Amino acid sequence: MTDHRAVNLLRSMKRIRLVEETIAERYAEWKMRCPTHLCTGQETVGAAVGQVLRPDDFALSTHRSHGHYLGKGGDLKRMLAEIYLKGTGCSGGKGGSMHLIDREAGFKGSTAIVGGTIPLAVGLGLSIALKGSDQISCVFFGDGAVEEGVFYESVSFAALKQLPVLFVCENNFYSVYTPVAKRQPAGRAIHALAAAMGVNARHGDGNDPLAVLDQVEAAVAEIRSGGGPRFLEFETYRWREHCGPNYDNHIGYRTEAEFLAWKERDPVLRLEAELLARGAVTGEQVAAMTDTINEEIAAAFLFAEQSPFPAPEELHAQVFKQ
Amino acid sequence: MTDHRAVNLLRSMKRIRLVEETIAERYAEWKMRCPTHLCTGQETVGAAVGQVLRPDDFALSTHRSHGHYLGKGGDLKRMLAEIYLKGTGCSGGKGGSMHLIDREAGFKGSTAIVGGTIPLAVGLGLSIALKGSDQISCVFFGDGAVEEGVFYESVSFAALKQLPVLFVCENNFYSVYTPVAKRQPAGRAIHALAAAMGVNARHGDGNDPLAVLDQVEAAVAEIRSGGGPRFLEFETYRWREHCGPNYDNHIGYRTEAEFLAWKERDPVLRLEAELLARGAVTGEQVAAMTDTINEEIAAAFLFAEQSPFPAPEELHAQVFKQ
Amino acid sequence: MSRIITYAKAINEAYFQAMEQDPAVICFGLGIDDPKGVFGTTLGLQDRFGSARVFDMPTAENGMTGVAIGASLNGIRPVMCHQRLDFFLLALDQLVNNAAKWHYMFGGQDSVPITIRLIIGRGWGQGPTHSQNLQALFAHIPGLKVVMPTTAEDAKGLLLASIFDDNPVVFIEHRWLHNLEGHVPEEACRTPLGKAATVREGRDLTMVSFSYMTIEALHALDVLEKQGISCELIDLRSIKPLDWPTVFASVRKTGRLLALDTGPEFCSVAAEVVARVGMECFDALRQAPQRLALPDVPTPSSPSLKKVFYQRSEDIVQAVGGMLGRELSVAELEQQRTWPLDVPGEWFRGPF
Amino acid sequence: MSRIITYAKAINEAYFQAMEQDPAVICFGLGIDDPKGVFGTTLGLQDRFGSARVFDMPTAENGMTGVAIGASLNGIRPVMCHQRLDFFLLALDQLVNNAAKWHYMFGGQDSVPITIRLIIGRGWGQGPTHSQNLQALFAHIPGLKVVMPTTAEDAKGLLLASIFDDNPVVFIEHRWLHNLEGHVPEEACRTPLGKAATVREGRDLTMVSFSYMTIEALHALDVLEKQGISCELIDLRSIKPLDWPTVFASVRKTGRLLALDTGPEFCSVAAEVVARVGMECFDALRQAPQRLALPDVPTPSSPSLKKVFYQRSEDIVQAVGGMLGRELSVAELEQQRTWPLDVPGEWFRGPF
Ligand SMILES: Cc1ncc(C[n+]2csc(CCOP(=O)(O)OP(=O)(O)O)c2C)c(N)n1
Ligand SMILES: Cc1ncc(C[n+]2csc(CCOP(=O)(O)OP(=O)(O)O)c2C)c(N)n1
Ligand SMILES: [Mg+2]
Ligand SMILES: [Mg+2]
Repeated sequence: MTDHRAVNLLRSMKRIRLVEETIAERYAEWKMRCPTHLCTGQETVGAAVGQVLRPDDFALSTHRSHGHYLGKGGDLKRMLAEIYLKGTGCSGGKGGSMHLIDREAGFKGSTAIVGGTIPLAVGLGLSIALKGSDQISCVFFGDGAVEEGVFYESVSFAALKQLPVLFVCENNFYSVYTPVAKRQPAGRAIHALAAAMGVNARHGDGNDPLAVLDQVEAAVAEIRSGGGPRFLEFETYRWREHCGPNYDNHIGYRTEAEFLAWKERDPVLRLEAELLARGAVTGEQVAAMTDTINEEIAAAFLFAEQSPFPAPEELHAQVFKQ
Repeated sequence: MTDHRAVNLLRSMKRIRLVEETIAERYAEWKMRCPTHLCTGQETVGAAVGQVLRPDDFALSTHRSHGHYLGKGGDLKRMLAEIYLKGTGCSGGKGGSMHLIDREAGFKGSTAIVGGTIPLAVGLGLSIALKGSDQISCVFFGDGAVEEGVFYESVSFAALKQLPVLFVCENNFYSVYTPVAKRQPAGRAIHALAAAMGVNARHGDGNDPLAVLDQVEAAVAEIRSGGGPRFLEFETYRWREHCGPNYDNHIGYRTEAEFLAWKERDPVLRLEAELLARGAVTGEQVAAMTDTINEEIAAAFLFAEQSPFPAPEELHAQVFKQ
Repeated sequence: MSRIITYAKAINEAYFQAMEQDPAVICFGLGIDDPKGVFGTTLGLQDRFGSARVFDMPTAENGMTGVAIGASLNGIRPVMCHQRLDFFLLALDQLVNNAAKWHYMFGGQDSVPITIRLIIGRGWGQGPTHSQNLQALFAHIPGLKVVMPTTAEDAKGLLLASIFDDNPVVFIEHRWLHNLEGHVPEEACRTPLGKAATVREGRDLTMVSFSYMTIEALHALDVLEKQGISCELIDLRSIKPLDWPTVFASVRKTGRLLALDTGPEFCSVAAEVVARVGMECFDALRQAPQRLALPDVPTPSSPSLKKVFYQRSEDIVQAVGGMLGRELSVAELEQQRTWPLDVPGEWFRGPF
Repeated sequence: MSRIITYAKAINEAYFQAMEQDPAVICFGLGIDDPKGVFGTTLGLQDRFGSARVFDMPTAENGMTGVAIGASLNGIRPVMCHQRLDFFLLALDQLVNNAAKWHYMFGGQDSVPITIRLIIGRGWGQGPTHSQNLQALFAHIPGLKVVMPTTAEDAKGLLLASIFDDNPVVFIEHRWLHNLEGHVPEEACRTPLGKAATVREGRDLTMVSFSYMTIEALHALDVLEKQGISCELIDLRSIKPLDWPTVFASVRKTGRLLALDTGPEFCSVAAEVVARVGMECFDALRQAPQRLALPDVPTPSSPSLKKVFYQRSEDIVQAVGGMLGRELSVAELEQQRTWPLDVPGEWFRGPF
């Protein structure tokens, strides 16, 4: 692993963290009036995958997609404008936080129906196979999504046709307030299930950024060289409430202790410390990195706030492509 | 295995065989005017499971359900009347061959949407758990049904809640004209997949009647003693066309040689030969058994043919339970 | 005895009473036992009735609907709930191919006494996949009953009636009704399915409405009244079976029909109402019947688009004005709105 | 140049021409490459275009619909087919939550040019789960186009137009039309979506029909003509977008409407037609509009029940007689039926 890549990873993770935390801070201004699922604590996977994939590789995601979108190179201004439901948003204000897209970045869309984009990624994989390009189609989803039948149908078809699809499961142990033990049979690992379905599957610690980067690089290289689909499961943890800007460890579905244990394992701090320790970056460089990101964020919020709402005529536009 | 049980199994299998073959023979009279999926060649599983289950155990099935219905103790007259679409049919003529029911026999229904009854069996299992009885809920399905997401959702939930459900997959290698290799990833065994989902799963030769009986007995005993769900996959083969009375090996989706190899392994003849060989039955007893069955079948066809069609007023009856 | 409680609380009470009355009643759904308790509607149930009868479930809508159906075939009365109607599109196979026709296709033997609660979202940028109003899909299917209560009292009475109905019932709540308060009897009253409520009597025009649109209609009615127009307001409560006698009698009296709907207009419930009235009451109609429903576009997220997307009381007043050939004032209605249009009131913040 | 071929063959030809014109067109569905080739409609495609572009699929309707959508987001034009509409209920999530709104919810960037062929079954005891007529479900969803060709020529032209339309199109065939013959151009003609065909001109009454009901209507029209009644017959072809100008113009001319539908009546396409005509052409209507659709019950299997379930040409004649206050004879129609009512003709035997 070159330091260059590691530093880029740190920058991407920091950027995701700072964006999410700024949204959290400013949400109570009640100007971002849409359901917003923050990924604070889970920055690693989106950043690492986004860094390994090429811009012309495809990615799809879920309700919790900010990190995936930004990691893949999605435009920050247009994302924030979308969360502000403005006409300059990446979806023209029609989608909101749960429906992001950036075609230039290869981010093909995130949607809010659990499991709903998984087969689409397989379809994009099929399109790649048909066109004979060396692109990859990637889809992010949570531990809840693997409960939908469509997950199983999608993985099976990717295996059947050996399509260039990267399945990325971020297992944060919860679906809304429901722990995985209430939803899935005891002792069943998600990656093992995927393997049994016929896809080469591995798992890893989603809060160990450099290890994640390695695993993603390996999987992407295998897919790109015609090895068929790959499945990666990473364990990680969401810090804030399922939907919205607050912390909610007090309401009873999980313990403060559990949260604190994961917070101890903050992936952004960890990577920063590792890179500082081995001299890949200096403290000043990190501070400068943070400043640059914060400036970008401030400018993007300003853009979002100052942008106009979509004009009323837009209501009837784009129902059908003409 | 007592001879008594083996002889009963032979009787049940013979009865299924003769019913199916009589339907095949008489279908061209064009009086059984509904889609009819015969199970000739596949008699073993329905007969064996039906024999092991108690009448108060539940069973559900698919489009190809005659053998499951009869094996479980379903009324032959009412089944044939249903295939003739008569008012005396087990579904009052509203269902046809693909929608059979016999509540007294615990046969809760067969339907024609692939995979559609699998979650219902799990729900019946849940009802058993709620009521605390020692019944079992069983569902029959084919190798095609495991491709539906609902199969996966159902098996997972049964595993999660450890419900008293017996999943029985008759793998006859085809879904209509499509061989399994075109539909499921290479090298993936259905029972292994079920095991990975979290259900104890085994498989066996579906044309070896006594072995099937043993395996079903073991699984049922385990479920009945609180062991949770079990999954059994049996390989077998359908002799006639997917739907309808004819042979269709000439049309090109499978070879005559493949069919003949399976016909060599006729499970009815095999069991008969085994029982004759070990003296469990005599040739005369088998002949008498056949005669009795044929008489029953003749009477049942007569009943079906002579029964009236449902009255027109029945159209609007039973949309809702009043 | 009745007292004032919210619609959400009324639903919660119906659950408690149903589960007390009949041990065969069970309930499950995503988040049913979590700290929020499906907007408060399922709070306390698991504590009281245990986790065998009240449980969370995997995100597997089709399979779990099949599980409910199967359980119901052995005398259980499952009540399932989904925080958004949109999620239940995953389960249409089990609902339509099994639940709706089980009783019929097996000649009237077993039946499927399940109740499916679906919640329609609106506002707060929920947009395309969290605020679809698809009651017409369910109403179109032979063998399903579809219920859409507007008041807290009806929410309780209709939920109890739905749970104890021997057939599959799709019970649709509008999220903007959950905080609405009303007089609700303490006892386990059942409101019969298939009976509309005449909420206001009137002479000039019949409005046929249901669910949240009835609230908008009530606001409109006050303003219309002040401008000398007397409307009869019928709240359908049950979409199916639909209480045609009440609708026809009213139209025969007023000679005018305005059908309201929360869903997209094409093949909507409002279409059915306008069509049937046109067919059955043609001679009584003094002018063309009309409807107000959603335009035929997906739900946008932005408030600027929602403003033109949803029909509000102002639009109702204006539609009535259009029918009667009068310029009517909506100033009063506009003044009443002290909060943003994307929420039902100040209390509503955040996605749910 | 046109010649006479069957509806099934016309569809087959449309596939060939579409796949030749554009390498981005692919097709898949259960049994697409099997010896029967989906009632002959897909025969020869795999031989000609290879198994990368033409392939069978697992029984996984929802997932495979998502696969089609995903492929379409990268410029592929998938044509999916299902031997029965009923099976596609498993896929409503992907169709409604994704395909129908993708273009809109992402502000008009990507679109979903997929075509879904669905076949409606009828007769031969197929009953409750193999002969549902649920076009209204699809028509109700904003963002979907719904096409239901009646003639062989339209089957070809509309399929080509659907495949090359940049939006999701639900293309519904009625099984009883597959063997129907008609003049079909040899070239790859495209029939525009959203245009109805005036099949017969007439003075006394407008019939709005589509799909197999148009065939029943044609039989009825001959008999009506002989009894001095002149009906205008409009075949919608596209259910959505629906060609309202053509419908309204005809009703304004004849003053009478009978809407025909192959589906259950509540919230049906016929309801929409009656409603919109009532709203827009009220003053032109000389009497109450009417509809003939299926009763609100699941499809029974027995021929004795199907006889009273389906509306046939006799029923159309009688409905017209009822509207005009005349006793009309249907003897001729009854005499024409030399084959059992549960099949479209002698050729139809067995389930499909
Ligand atoms: C089909 C469907 N069912 C239910 C929901 C409600 N829902 C929204 S997010 C979510 C949690 C999903 O959990 P997971 O996949 O683990 O993602 P996470 O929120 O943990 O990132 C649920 C159940 C939904 N959006 N779609
Ligand atoms: C949801 C659905 N998709 C497709 C079909 C069409 N179909 C009817 S039977 C069948 C074959 C199913 O194969 P399998 O489960 O192996 O059962 P078998 O016929 O071999 O007994 C198919 C695909 C259907 N009935 N339902
Ligand atoms: Mg999760
Ligand atoms: Mg099979």
